[in-house]
Amino acid sequence: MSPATAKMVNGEAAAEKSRRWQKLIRPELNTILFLILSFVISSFLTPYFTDIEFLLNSTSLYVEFGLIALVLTLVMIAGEIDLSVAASMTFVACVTAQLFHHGVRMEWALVIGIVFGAILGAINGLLVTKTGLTSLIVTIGTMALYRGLAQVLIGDNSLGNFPDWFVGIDKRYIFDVIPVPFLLFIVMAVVMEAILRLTFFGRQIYAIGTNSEAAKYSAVNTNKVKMILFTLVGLVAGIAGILSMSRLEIARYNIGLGGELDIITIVLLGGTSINGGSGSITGTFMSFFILMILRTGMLLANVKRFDQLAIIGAVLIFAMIVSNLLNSFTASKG
Amino acid sequence: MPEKVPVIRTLDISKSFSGINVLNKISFEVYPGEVHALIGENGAGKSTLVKIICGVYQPSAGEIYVDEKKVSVSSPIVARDLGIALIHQEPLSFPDLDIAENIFIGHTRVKNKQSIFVDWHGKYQEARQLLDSLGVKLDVKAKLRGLSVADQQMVEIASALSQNARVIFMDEPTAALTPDEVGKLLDIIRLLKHQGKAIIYISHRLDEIKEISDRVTILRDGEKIGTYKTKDINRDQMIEKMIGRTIKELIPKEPAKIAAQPYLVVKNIAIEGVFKDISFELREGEILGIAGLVGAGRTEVARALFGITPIEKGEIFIRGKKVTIKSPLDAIKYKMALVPEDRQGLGLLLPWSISNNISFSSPNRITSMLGWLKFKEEQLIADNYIHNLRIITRNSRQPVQELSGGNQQKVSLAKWLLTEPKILILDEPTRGIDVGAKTEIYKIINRLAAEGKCIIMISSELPEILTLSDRVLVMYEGTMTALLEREEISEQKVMAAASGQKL
Amino acid sequence: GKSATKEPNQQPNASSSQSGSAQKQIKVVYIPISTGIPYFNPIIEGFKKASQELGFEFTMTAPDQADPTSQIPYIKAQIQRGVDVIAISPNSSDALISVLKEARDKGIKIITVNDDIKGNEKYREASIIGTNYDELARQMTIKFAEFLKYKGKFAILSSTTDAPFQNNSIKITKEVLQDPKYKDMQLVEIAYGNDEPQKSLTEAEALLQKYPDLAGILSPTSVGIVAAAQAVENAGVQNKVVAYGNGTPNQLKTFIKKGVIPGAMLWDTYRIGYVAGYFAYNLVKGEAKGEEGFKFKVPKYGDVEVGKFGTIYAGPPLVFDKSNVDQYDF
Amino acid sequence: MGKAMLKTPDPLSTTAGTSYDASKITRLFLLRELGVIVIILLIYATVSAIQPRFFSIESLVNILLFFPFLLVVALGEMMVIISRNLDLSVGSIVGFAAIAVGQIYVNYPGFPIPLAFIAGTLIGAVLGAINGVIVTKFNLPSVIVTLGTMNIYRGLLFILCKGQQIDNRFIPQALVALSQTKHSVFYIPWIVIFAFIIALLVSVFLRRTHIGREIYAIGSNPNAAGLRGINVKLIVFLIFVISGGLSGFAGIIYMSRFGYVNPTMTGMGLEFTAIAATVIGGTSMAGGNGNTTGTVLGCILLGVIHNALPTLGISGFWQEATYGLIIIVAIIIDRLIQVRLYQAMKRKVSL
Ligand SMILES: Nc1ncnc2c1ncn2[C@@H]1O[C@H](COP(=O)(O)OP(=O)(O)OP(=O)(O)O)[C@@H](O)[C@H]1O
Ligand SMILES: Nc1ncnc2c1ncn2[C@@H]1O[C@H](COP(=O)(O)OP(=O)(O)OP(=O)(O)O)[C@@H](O)[C@H]1O
Ligand SMILES: [Mg+2]
Ligand SMILES: [Mg+2]
Repeated sequence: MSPATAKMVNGEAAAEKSRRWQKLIRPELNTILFLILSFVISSFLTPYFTDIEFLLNSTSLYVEFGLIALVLTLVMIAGEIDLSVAASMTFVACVTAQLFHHGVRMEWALVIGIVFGAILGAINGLLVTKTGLTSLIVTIGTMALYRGLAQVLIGDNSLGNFPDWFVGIDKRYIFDVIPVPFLLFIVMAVVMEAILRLTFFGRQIYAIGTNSEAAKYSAVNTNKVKMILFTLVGLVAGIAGILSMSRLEIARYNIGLGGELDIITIVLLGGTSINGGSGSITGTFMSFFILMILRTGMLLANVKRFDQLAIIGAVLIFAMIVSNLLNSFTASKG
Repeated sequence: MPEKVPVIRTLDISKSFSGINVLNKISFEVYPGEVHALIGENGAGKSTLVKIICGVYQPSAGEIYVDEKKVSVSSPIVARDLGIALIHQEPLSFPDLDIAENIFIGHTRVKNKQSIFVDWHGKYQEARQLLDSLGVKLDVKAKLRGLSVADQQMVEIASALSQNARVIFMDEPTAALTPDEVGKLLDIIRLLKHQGKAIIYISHRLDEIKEISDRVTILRDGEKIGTYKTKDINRDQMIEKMIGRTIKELIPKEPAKIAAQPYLVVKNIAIEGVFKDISFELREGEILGIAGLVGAGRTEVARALFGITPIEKGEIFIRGKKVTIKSPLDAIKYKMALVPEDRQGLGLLLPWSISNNISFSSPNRITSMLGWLKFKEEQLIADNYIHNLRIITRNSRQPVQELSGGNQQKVSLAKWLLTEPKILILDEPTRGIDVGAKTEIYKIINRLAAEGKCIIMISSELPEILTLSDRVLVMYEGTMTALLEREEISEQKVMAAASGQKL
Repeated sequence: GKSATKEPNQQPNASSSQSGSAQKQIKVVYIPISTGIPYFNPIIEGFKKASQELGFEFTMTAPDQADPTSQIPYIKAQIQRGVDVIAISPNSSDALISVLKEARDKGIKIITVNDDIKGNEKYREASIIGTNYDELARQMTIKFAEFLKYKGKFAILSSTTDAPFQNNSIKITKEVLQDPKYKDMQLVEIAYGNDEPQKSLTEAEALLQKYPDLAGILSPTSVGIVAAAQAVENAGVQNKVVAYGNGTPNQLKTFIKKGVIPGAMLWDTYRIGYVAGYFAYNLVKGEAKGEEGFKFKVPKYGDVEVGKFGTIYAGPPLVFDKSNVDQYDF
Repeated sequence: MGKAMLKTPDPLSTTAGTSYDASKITRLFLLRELGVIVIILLIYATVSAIQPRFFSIESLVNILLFFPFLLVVALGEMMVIISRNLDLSVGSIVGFAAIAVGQIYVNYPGFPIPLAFIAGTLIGAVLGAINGVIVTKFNLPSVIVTLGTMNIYRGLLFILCKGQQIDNRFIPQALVALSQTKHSVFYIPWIVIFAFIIALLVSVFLRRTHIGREIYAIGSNPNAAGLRGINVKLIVFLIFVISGGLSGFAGIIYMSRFGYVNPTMTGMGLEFTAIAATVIGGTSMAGGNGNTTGTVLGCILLGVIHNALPTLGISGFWQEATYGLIIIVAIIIDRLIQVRLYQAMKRKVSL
């Protein structure tokens, strides 16, 4: 064995160590920092904040977007985007409610609604894969179309009077403390993370976002993967729509208006790249809580909406800068 | 040339990446009017050394002198201003800009300080002249996107030449080129040398080194072995100093047992405007070499066979059954594999680890019945290939973008070997591979043939075509000009057919 | 009365910091439909004035967007803060119901301000609105007809298709026009500008273009009336087309003075907040209730009476034109 | 680097795989725009057939008036996108500049109009510079940075005006007149002319200057750009300054067009409309390509659709759905036209 190889082995050990350090620090560092920061800020702002029960309860308000954000993370890792998610969510709620009001049993209406959501997603997928158009533009179009059709479908009414067993899901608890929607969010996060990390399908998603041409050369059916992802995001948007119906006890066409921006903010804040190829469910999961905690904290403190915006924005950038500095610090040490 | 002052001199340059030393106290100097070759195995540190001098990386230790003045080359901009140009090993291309812009971007502004406006007319003219002198037929107003690696390399060369630099570093400029083009480039280098410029020339093709260089510096494992006058050292000595042992460079073809029935039959396939009327047969155990000049359409044929741009006319038969291959997915079903020539753009997912890259086309090897990934298994497979193909790396989790060019090529090869293909298409399989590794790859090709696989090997290196092929298909501008049987193969015939003569 | 004493789960240190003073200060919060709408500023001012006079704690909080669910987190937060009264200008008459129920269960009094939750009145104590909106719509239509000299084509420029106030106003306009007196007036189109400046202006311009013989645009929304005035001015048709509707004096002053529009109507928004402040305070003190016929005293404005369905009109409609527009600053 | 090279969002280029001669490329370049032009004409003709009054000077002027504000912002956004970045803060910058200059008018009613434009542009440029500094100094992804500053600027502008709208009585009549037909050249209001002049300048900047070309290079392959001696950070910084400056200018156009500035509404959601106009005009989100003509056409297309809907008298309930449908159909037709023409051309050449 030459001295050079021996040196390699030693160096390797050192490198591994520093890598572990970096692993600890790298991908979701800014999210973690942000999370801590938001917690500190929030509890500093108001004494009402450190009430865990209330916090858990508050998640129900945002869970619908959170669920969608989880799946949208996969779509964005694959280098695509779906702006029609919030519109699909509402459209599904309207269709389900309308079916119910036309005498379809609620159970069936729900099933049809969720399938309908998947169809809406599949339409996006088809438009993107068959025509080769940019998903950004396609979904800007379907965003208006879906919400528009929802408006046509139920006009300016609200549809309500759903059966008792259906409404108020946000007020049902597991073990008396965990709201059902919250549990759903956790389960969904685990499932998505498993898909992304532990299956070959997850690999394919990353590959498409990293370099779709190389993925094609590696025999990935990029169109099929994208189709599945768009359909999945539609399906979950459908579920979110139904959750919103249960929580609000009504359906109307303009629920969740502009929600796509909130959803994308969650995903981006979680460290997913807008150009695809990188990102994680853990990141999205944490950034969901960050935004929720910050908002809830500031709401409780009666911070004015636009001061809230400025604070959220500033904390966001600050956390990113700090984590970047930490990164370069560890990198230079390594 | 001790009376002259070296234009570039390095003193004890060392470099480590995340704790691993890849260069250890390298000192060498280059004089004006000298062609200084830099050779070494894949991963020896040639590119790293060159990148340090050109400001891409910062050295961990050591000093750089230009005209005997100590400089700190903190960025490529500084290098450019010092009159240093670099032809990168992997072409730096801007697919959305046209060829002329690709040549000039980044340094014209410095040259034409007087104007913030681009002089389009002058630029196109200058670009055309440059490419003409290189003997490249490319439209300077065409977008670069989709150009073959060889053409991109030419553009890169033109760009370096256009900078009018005093020192030009050439990191494997000829890896993707055919002998013809190499000849032109060497002519230009002689001219530059005559003008008193210093050239640092990196190549794995030792004939070129012998032909063009004045001195040669040999690196091994990040250490400098020595600097020699080229005329004082012969080929075998070079190899021995590079890899620490002697090898037979071009191992002879081991005749494999060739089946009687053709396994793959290709009849008159064509894609409009790209290639037409390509026909050949391939038996189990046979190696079909495809030769031709850059841009002859060889890569296009490979892409078509593999279903990336499906054929528009003609037929393909596998085992006597007609097949349609519309996508790589279909191709894989027929147990085909394609190792593409553009390893960085198409062959590999650069940010991914070696093991993830290797396993990516063989999901069945690393997933359980339920679809879960088997990480242990994946690791073992990768380690196996790292060992067998002698991939120089920290470990299998290192991102491939950190590997040296040659080692990346090996990963790309490993990825497709793992699919256990029946028909293996290799597009420039030894591009940028060192002599040692080359023989390894030849051995692998021989072994695969012996195992009864069908192999299509596209190569711009004539010697490997001539020795390894059972049959050679020669292309010229999208048509087939010759299909030579084993006994007919000769350098003259291949060259003649490659330049358009129908045989 | 009883449930008001029940402290919604509060942190011990939080309540201890407040229990220093013997009797707890009354907390009133007001949630307008969203921030940045100048219309609501006087209401807030009115609330503040009342809070100073009566000595209760007043806060304002609001979302930045006016979609139907955007107020929900704000209400939730107020429940957690344990306020006594939530005064709200609802964005939706039904999307808020489930959270309002929650608030009432915690003993918080709900009053609606400026707008009501139609059909769900039982979820609030009372509703304080600017004026009798039906009456206002009626008067507005009559005045508009006068300006039109009882003949010609006209269009309505509304906000969104589902805005209750707008739709109610449009409904009443249509009812008024049933009278044979207005038989020569023809409603040609109802356009929706979604209360966005750009869309409203585009809609108004399209109206002028589509109907070259258009005689008037009636716009019951403040963004709409400004857009209508702009479109009329840009096209230079102020002598041909009458724009009229509901809008704030400050936004319309220039147009009225230039004669682009003859004037507009509204109600005293400051008064809404002031009256609501007094009502809220009395409600918590247990002295007021949202029952028809109940009367309470408000300084300056005298007796205010609770009407049908617990609706309280803060004052009479306000009509302004060239002669009096400078008297108002909101 | 490989990733950069092969991010081929455009299927046309993946079908290519080879390069073609320049005359073809330039023709294809024109044809890219042709698709959008055809659709604009198609919509215009259809709507005019149904509602003849759409075919009139007034209507054209209305369409023209729709987009100067959008166009100026979209041009900046286009440059940012070409460099493979994204600026989500443009809407807030528009609002900020308009509110800030509005404040000037509240306090100094006689503030000269040209100075208002300059002040707006400068304020925007400063905000853009802040984006640029954060992005380049700390090496952060521009999407997140501008997502942050989008919120910060919006919050600050609220503090600046204490949440108060700036009513039209503060905005000088002469400024408003710039967007009125009666004070115009040949029916074309001044703000439209301003917007076109800016488009021309941007076009010249991108096509003819070294920096302009370097922007494309950066978007095409950022790593390579750095290695080729392009000062990537400086140029990215510059682009954000320009984008901010243009947004600031657009803020004044907004004041002129609408006559008042509302802290919530001004520029709200504009970033997505601007990105949509840019992408419809053929700019790829992956960076490296895009041109002014395309963006102008993208804005015109949106203007035509927005004006067509009310003119057609489509009921409020159907408008949004129709809008979405038209967008989708339009981009599909556009794509089909391009692919067809491309194939036809390929045939002809190979003969
Ligand atoms: N960015 C990097 N991070 C970590 N390791 C690196 C990096 N770049 C190069 N290396 C390592 O440095 C060593 C030298 O690489 P270099 O590219 O200089 O080799 P080379 O002599 O040019 O080889 P080839 O002939 O294959 O091009 C290799 O082992 C490689 O893995
Ligand atoms: N229809 C065409 N029009 C113009 N040029 C073409 C056309 N088809 C192919 N080419 C040229 O051929 C090249 C693509 O051919 P291909 O890559 O298959 O060649 P190759 O023989 O594999 O050469 P290389 O050694 O460079 O890989 C392009 O660089 C292009 O210049
Ligand atoms: Mg190298
Ligand atoms: Mg090739």
